Amino acid sequence: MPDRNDSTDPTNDTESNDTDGIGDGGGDPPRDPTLHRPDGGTTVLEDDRDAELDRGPLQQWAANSISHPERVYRAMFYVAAIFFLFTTLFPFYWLLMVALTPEGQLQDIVFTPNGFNPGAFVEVFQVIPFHVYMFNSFVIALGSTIVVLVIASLAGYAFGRLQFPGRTPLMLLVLVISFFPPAAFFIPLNDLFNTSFAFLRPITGDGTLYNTPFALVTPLSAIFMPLAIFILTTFYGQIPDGLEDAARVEGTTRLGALFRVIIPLSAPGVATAGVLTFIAVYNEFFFSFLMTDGQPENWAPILDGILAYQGQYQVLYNLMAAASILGVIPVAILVVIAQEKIVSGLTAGALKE
Amino acid sequence: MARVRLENVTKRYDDVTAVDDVSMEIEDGEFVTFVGPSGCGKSTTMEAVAGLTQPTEGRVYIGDDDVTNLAPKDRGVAMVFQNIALFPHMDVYENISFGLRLRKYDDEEVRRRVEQAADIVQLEGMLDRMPDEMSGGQRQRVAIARAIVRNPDVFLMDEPLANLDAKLRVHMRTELQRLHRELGTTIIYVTHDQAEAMTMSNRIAVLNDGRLQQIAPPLTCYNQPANLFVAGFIGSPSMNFIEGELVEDGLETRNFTVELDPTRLQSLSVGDAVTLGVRPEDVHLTRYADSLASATSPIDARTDVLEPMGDEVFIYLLLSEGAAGSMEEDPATSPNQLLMSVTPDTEIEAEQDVEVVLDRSKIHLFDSATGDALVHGLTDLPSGEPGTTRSEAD
Amino acid sequence: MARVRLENVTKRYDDVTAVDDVSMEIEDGEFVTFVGPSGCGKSTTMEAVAGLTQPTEGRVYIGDDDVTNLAPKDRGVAMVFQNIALFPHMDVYENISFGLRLRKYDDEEVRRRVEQAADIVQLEGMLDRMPDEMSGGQRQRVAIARAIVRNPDVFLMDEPLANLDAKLRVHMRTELQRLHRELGTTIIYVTHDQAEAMTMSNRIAVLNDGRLQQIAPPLTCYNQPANLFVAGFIGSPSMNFIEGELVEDGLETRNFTVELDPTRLQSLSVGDAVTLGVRPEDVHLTRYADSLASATSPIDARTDVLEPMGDEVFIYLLLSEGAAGSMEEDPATSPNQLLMSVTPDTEIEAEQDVEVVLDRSKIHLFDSATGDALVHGLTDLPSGEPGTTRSEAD
Amino acid sequence: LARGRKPGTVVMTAASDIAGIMHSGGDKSSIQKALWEAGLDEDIRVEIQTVVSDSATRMQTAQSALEAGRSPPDIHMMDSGWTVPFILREQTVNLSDQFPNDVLEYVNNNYLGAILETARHPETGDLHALPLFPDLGFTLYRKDLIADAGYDTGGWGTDPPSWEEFSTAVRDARDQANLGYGYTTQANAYEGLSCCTFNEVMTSWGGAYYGGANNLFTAGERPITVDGERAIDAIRMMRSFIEGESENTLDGYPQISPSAIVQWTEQESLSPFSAGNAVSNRNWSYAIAETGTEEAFGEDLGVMTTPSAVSEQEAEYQGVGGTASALGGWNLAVSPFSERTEEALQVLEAFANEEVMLTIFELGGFLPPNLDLVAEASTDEVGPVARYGDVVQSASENAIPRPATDLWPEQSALIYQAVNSAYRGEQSPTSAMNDLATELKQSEAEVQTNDN
Amino acid sequence: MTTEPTDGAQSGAEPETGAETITDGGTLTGGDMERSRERDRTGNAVINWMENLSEAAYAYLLLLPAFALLALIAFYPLLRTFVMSLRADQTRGIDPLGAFVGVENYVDILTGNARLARQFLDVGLTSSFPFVELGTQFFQQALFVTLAFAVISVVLETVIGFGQAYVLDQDFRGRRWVRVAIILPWAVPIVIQGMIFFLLFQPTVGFGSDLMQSLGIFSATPLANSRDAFIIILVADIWKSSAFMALLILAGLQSIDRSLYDVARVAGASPWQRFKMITLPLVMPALLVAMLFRTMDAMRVFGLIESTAGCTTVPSLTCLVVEAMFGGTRIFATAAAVAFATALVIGLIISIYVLLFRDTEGGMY
Ligand SMILES: Nc1ncnc2c1ncn2[C@@H]1O[C@H](COP(=O)(O)OP(=O)(O)OP(=O)(O)O)[C@@H](O)[C@H]1O
Ligand SMILES: Nc1ncnc2c1ncn2[C@@H]1O[C@H](COP(=O)(O)OP(=O)(O)OP(=O)(O)O)[C@@H](O)[C@H]1O
Ligand SMILES: [Mg+2]
Ligand SMILES: [Mg+2]
Repeated sequence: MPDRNDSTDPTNDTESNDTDGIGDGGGDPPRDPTLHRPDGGTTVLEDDRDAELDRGPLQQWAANSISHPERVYRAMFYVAAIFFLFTTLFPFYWLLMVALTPEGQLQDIVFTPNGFNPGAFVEVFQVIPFHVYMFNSFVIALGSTIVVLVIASLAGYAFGRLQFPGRTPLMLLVLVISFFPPAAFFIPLNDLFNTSFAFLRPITGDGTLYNTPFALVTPLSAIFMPLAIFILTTFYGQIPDGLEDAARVEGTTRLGALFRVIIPLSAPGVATAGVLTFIAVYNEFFFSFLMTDGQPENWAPILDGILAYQGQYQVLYNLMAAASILGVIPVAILVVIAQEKIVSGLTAGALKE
Repeated sequence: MARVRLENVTKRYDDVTAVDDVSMEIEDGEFVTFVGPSGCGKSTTMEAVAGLTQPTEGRVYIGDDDVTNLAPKDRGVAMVFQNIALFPHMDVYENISFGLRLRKYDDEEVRRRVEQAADIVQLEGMLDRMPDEMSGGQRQRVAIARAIVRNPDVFLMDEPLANLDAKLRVHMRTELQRLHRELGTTIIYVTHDQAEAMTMSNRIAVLNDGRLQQIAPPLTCYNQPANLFVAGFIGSPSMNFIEGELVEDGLETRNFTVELDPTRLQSLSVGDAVTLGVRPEDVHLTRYADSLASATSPIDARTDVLEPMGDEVFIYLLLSEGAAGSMEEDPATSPNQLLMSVTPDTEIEAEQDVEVVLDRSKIHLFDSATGDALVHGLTDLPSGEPGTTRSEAD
Repeated sequence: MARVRLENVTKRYDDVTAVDDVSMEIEDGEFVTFVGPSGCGKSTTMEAVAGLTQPTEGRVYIGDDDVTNLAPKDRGVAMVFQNIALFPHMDVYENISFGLRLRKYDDEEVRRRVEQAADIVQLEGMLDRMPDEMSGGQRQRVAIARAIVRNPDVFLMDEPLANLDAKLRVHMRTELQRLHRELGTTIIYVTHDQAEAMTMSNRIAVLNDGRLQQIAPPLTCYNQPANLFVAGFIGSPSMNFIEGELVEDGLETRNFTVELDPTRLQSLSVGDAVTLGVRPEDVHLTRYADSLASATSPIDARTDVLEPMGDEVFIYLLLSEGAAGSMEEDPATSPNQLLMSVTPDTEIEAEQDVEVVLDRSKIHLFDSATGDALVHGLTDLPSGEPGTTRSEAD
Repeated sequence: LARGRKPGTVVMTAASDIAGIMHSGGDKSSIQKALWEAGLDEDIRVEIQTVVSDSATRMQTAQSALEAGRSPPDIHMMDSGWTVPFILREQTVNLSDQFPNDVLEYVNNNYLGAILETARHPETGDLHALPLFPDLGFTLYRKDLIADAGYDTGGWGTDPPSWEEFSTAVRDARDQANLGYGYTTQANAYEGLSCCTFNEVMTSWGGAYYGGANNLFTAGERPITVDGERAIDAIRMMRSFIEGESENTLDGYPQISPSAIVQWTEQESLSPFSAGNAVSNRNWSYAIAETGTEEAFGEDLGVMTTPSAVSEQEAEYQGVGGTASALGGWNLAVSPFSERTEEALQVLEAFANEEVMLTIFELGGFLPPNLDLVAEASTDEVGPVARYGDVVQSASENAIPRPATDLWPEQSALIYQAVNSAYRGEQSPTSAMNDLATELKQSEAEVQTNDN
Repeated sequence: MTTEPTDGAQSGAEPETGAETITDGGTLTGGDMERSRERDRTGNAVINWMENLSEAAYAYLLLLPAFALLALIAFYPLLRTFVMSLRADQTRGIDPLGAFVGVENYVDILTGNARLARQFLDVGLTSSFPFVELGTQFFQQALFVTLAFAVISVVLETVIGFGQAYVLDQDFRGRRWVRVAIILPWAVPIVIQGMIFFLLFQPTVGFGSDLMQSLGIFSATPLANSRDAFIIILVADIWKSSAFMALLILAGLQSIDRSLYDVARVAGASPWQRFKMITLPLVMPALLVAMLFRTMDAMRVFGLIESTAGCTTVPSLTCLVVEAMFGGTRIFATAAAVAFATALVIGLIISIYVLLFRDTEGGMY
């Protein structure tokens, strides 16, 4: 099914016309410059269409802000945006400075590195096979995300759209898992995953799940599932019944309606649940530490890799910083991809009611 | 076989009974229209047929099967929803072809059918629009196309033309009739448009307050309404109702008396309250009434407001008794008002004294207590002494 | 002051021009109805007035102010949306009172007003329902109540009655008219119901394809349509159009000729294509046509289909030339078909040869090339020699 | 995914530093080669399972494997600080039962006694792990700077000065050279404080946790002496170093340490020193290797054990007083769950070979458990440490093993919290130590009740 | 999953009539359809079985996979851990657990007598106002630290996250990059997050310590000072976790039907009123989920503390569990008891949510 959202997200064209001044925040001339944005924002940037008047941007802004208080909202918006950008990005910048500082010179870093050693980004791979750790984490995170989304979708559908006795207690039961510190699961799971099961012998050799991706995907899926179930329950519950009805009359099963209508329409929620699960698993340490021996060839995740730069008394901060910057890249890419889904207001025009 | 049968279907919500013990049988290939006031249970009944709502009581049959517990997809129905319910994440083509793609038709066939359906609803060239880029009427047409593109046993259409202009509506009407004729599909239809109901349906089912009032061919409903409700509901403008009481030689209202032989109304006797109903077009100015086979004696009235409609003119009459008629009250139920319709070329003005007669053959009598129809047309109930009508003038 | 003025308003979407250079001025307190085919730009124009859409070009004035760039909340408008758009998280009371609560009215006042509005739309006792527990018509009534509960300068109503039954619709019609009268608010109204448009409006604005065709009082639109589109659009069933050519002594169509003096049609001359328009009610059976002041000479025809509507009957005539008339084509444009309407007591059957005349005073002529109206009523265009009409029979 | 191992492969956990020298290509020497040369069956190959270097994490790794009864690893490399708890939990193989007598004898006679203590069963005295390398705490200082300030550091190496002299010298040197810091050490609230830095200072003051060296490994019925005068004086002195003259300090000791030491561990305290911004630093042998090179301070680096305040004779308890050097280091223990116990034992035996120890010393800089060997190594091969052979010897003689019983981790936390908060002045030394004593007694009592 | 049970009625019958148009596909008689539908129903037994289940049965069926997985990975271990918490600690010998002691471990925890470096709760009753006294200072009692952390961080993160989501919800140039930037902190592993703030406030390395000190907020050794370290951890957590809030709230914002805003705008709602009356209630379900899970996460904070100031300086509830579980001294029973006590505390907090938001539209509890 062609994905229409790509083409309707105005950000696609905004990149290309960076010509006019700050006064025209929302303007992308070829589209409808009004409020019916496909993924539309709520409020702030709406009244900015006479920006093409022939005046200096600043003058114009000043003049307009008197007659249109929306201008002030927009100014506030930009201040807020820049503030958020700065506060979220500064620690990254600082991390980069740490990475660029040569080992042993980690002192008094403010806005510039103490020395300049971009080689750290190469060294990261020389000291240990960091890419293997990254790959492991990626595979495990992907696997868990898929498992979580599928299973949680079913549960979220049941919780969000069906009425049945015991719904609330069962939801609370799911929630209860998140009450416990992960360590509470340690001893039993440690036993469980080191127990040898005859039926697993052909698959894993010694019959235990230890050191296999299954040993990571299974518990990690379970641990991060409550969040996904709750998110999906919320979003699925909000899809108007009318759309599901229409799908079912058209010939889908209940399950078919879930996958064809409800999930696509909950795209923001599904994508969010996916991103959150992926990131959580990707960076998870506690359980992966339990289920593997920390060897890259045994599916040890990225965090094992990052910690490998720690010595007995010394920490290679520059390499750790470089490694974590590299490690964040796949997630950043994922976010770039998923955000198209996260921001797609899809219910518009659905129903007349 | 796609006979649809409802057996004592009841649907209760927490505090409302949306559908109340409705039973009906719709023949294979029949076109039945549900009409009734807003909130009377039309959509709910349809949903029960489609399987979208589970009746609290009663059973639904399609063909010979009890489908009460069958999933919607297995009922072979297609539905146009009152709230349209397009899939907002699909463009028009995908919306229309949704049901076909589910059934894994090959792409060629899907495209052919979709294009044809789009043609019927006049949406050619809009197949790649998204729902939120369309006007209200266009969306509704997509919804219609989505239903007709399939070949179901039963069509359920809940006000499919509500947002279309008169011309398109006429067009769609003929298209739907043609479809009905050619496919022989059973169609259940909801409309608020009397003309639609009258012209398209084999039978009309009138619902009120969740209960079925009458199911009968359109003209039967129009000419022989089963009760006061149906009489008042079918026909626009509505039938005039005048409260009266049976007296020795006829029916006495506050303003006039109609001669008839009360003994012929088996269930009632002198003194019982009876409501007289007469449609606006059956009220005639005495001076134009020569052609009537059987008219009542003239009634004095005064014209109040004239409402020119283009092809006809509505005249609100105040029967002579009532001088203080207020516009606020519904003229159709106020006892001393009478609505009549005349052709535009009739010479008449507002605030003019006139004399009118009622066409006796078109007078309906209803039992005021139960609302049930007693008789349609007084020609069979000759008055004791024709011609000696008296017009009360107090 | 709440005059509404549109100045060259144009709204273009990617590939569609929804509104095309529309200018109009709506007086303070006027009731103007927008009509036009589905997708012609009615809602978009309304949205431009409300401030929900920014015109690509042109300016909007409310009162004396240029509001083109003003936020909707500062325009003093209330709107009933075509897609209803109730707040799903609020019950009926909260939905209706939304605008009032925004303005911090005191609770007493809010309750009083809400109850009054609920009364008007007949929703008493449903104030604590949630939108998803209501029928389509009930929701629409909530939307109406939400608008009327406020005291705006301008009401915008986009098909507010589409989902209501005839009776409620009549009720709402009177209520809205009363509101209009009492509050003196300017009302812009969209409807597909001709009766609504005709009875309620001070003026009707006919739109087609984004362009304004005519804005005039209802009867002017009906009797003196500005062009072929308006003539065909206003009135139901639609006006009959017959293509013809100006000849020496009149207008010659494939089936008959109408006498007139072509020189009186200033802009045209003999040989030009002209379209004759006549409404179904202005076609009369010759035998009933005595009363006509000025009729054309009789035309031979054969009845095809009879469509009884209760209070009138539509008759599809095949003009004698055309034996192979096909139902598929729209009878209104097919040159050898003619639709007429008669009273139900007319004695006529399907497939019967008849003779009809047209009421000359009700004949419209249009320039076939531009579609513009040339003349309304031929009484001013006397034929060369009255009475010598000839009926072509080939 | 099948994880069948080649027969003869023995898996041992180790951090990347050991892993890096275990095997080598070609002719270059490696531990594996040395092991084979020491008589290890050529079919037995040691494979390293690299673990994180962080000691606490490694303990968790070992713990989860042993609690689950998992093997491989067949040989666990255990910090001398937490070998005993595993021994007490019966999660190691008793080497006294399994080793040939000659090997046993060699180990008992030649290995550094203090580290052997961390590898023995506290009750039976049986050897349950083989020390791989010991580590010792040293005080590093800048000979040049102190000399510039007019102090003679000639004898400091094997005969450290008193704290008083040391601190004045450091202060003068710092002020003279206009450096940012004088003496840097580790005082963060972490294991290193209780096991090592404070332990050293306290010992040099003649104080003790459990009433002397005899009681280090016998949890349950020993005296608790942390609230003794000496221990409290030690804290007061440290507070003088941090705060100068202030509450709860000792007169005569100048301010020489930055207050930040209370949040510093090894690396943070070393950085200013190696950057030339501090006069002295307390650290481990790796720091000698790092700062003693020619590119760094070379001959200007002075190394000694801790200064002292109370001599051994004056000390109240047995085995304390005088200079001290905290003992770290790692042991090798065979997992009782191993399916290759035989092979693993053979590997361990081979490790108890002087050539192997020297190879490890030369390749990785890890001190041989038989410290006599340090003198035999040449500077060329092992780097600057060799230059301080005498200091290492002296340190080994004054080594204080941490009291690593099964209760130690628990008690250690109590200790470092108390000491750290006393250092920071949040609590007075007396009240901090009194509270600590109460808590420790409670903890000791726990063993008694539990064991019954 | 998406394989559709095709209604074989049409697909089966269609090929014959394929050449005809729908409108004249009159050969497709009802009888044909009926027969083919029968066939279809028998052909997809499983799906038909599922389709015809009652709503409740169907719901249970859908919940089955989730609960099967959770039972194995979560409920079963928790049960075992619970049993563990009822036995005595045993630091020696092969068996980690001693005799059955009932709730003794819990009593120890609540009375401040557990074998823990920092206590779960250590308050005593006194006779004078305010009748309780802290055994150790506020920031060294795990329960208080954790509660304070959870409350402050969740409140601030909600506000900031909402702000961020609101910004991200707008349409402006380069917004996709801003979105990525704002979400990015959530992608940073906790260890690195801890490292960043550890180094920032390490006086020799970062400037954070000096900066705050010059503002008079921090002491010279913020990472060793419980209060300062608490603030550092708070800031670090807000930096990272606001993105979590922002992400979920953004998704909630995006799911709101835009036409409702049109209605509100015409009705005269100011931006703030639109926010209060439309956005907030409609985004509430998503917001609640975000807050709920943030609260639970904050109540279980550990990794961040461990990698910045250390569990001694800022002891959280999970710190206690981890220290007991992995501290070297084998006190598994105590660890298990602390874990359950922690869960109990979180459960209490969550029930406050449940009570507070029970009636919220879209609330699901
Ligand atoms: N967002 C949009 N993007 C592209 N085209 C649009 C959009 N909205 C409306 N249009 C188009 O603009 C035209 C006018 O739409 P509008 O909604 O004004 O019609 P309308 O007169 O209200 O019709 P209806 O009676 O069917 O409601 C239509 O052709 C429609 O398809
Ligand atoms: N989910 C619900 N909960 C409670 N009452 C409901 C629910 N759905 C419908 N109703 C009520 O049931 C009655 C019948 O509703 P229904 O939708 O069938 O009416 P309708 O005949 O289709 O009306 P309309 O012409 O206005 O669409 C109405 O009074 C409505 O308020
Ligand atoms: Mg309905
Ligand atoms: Mg519209």
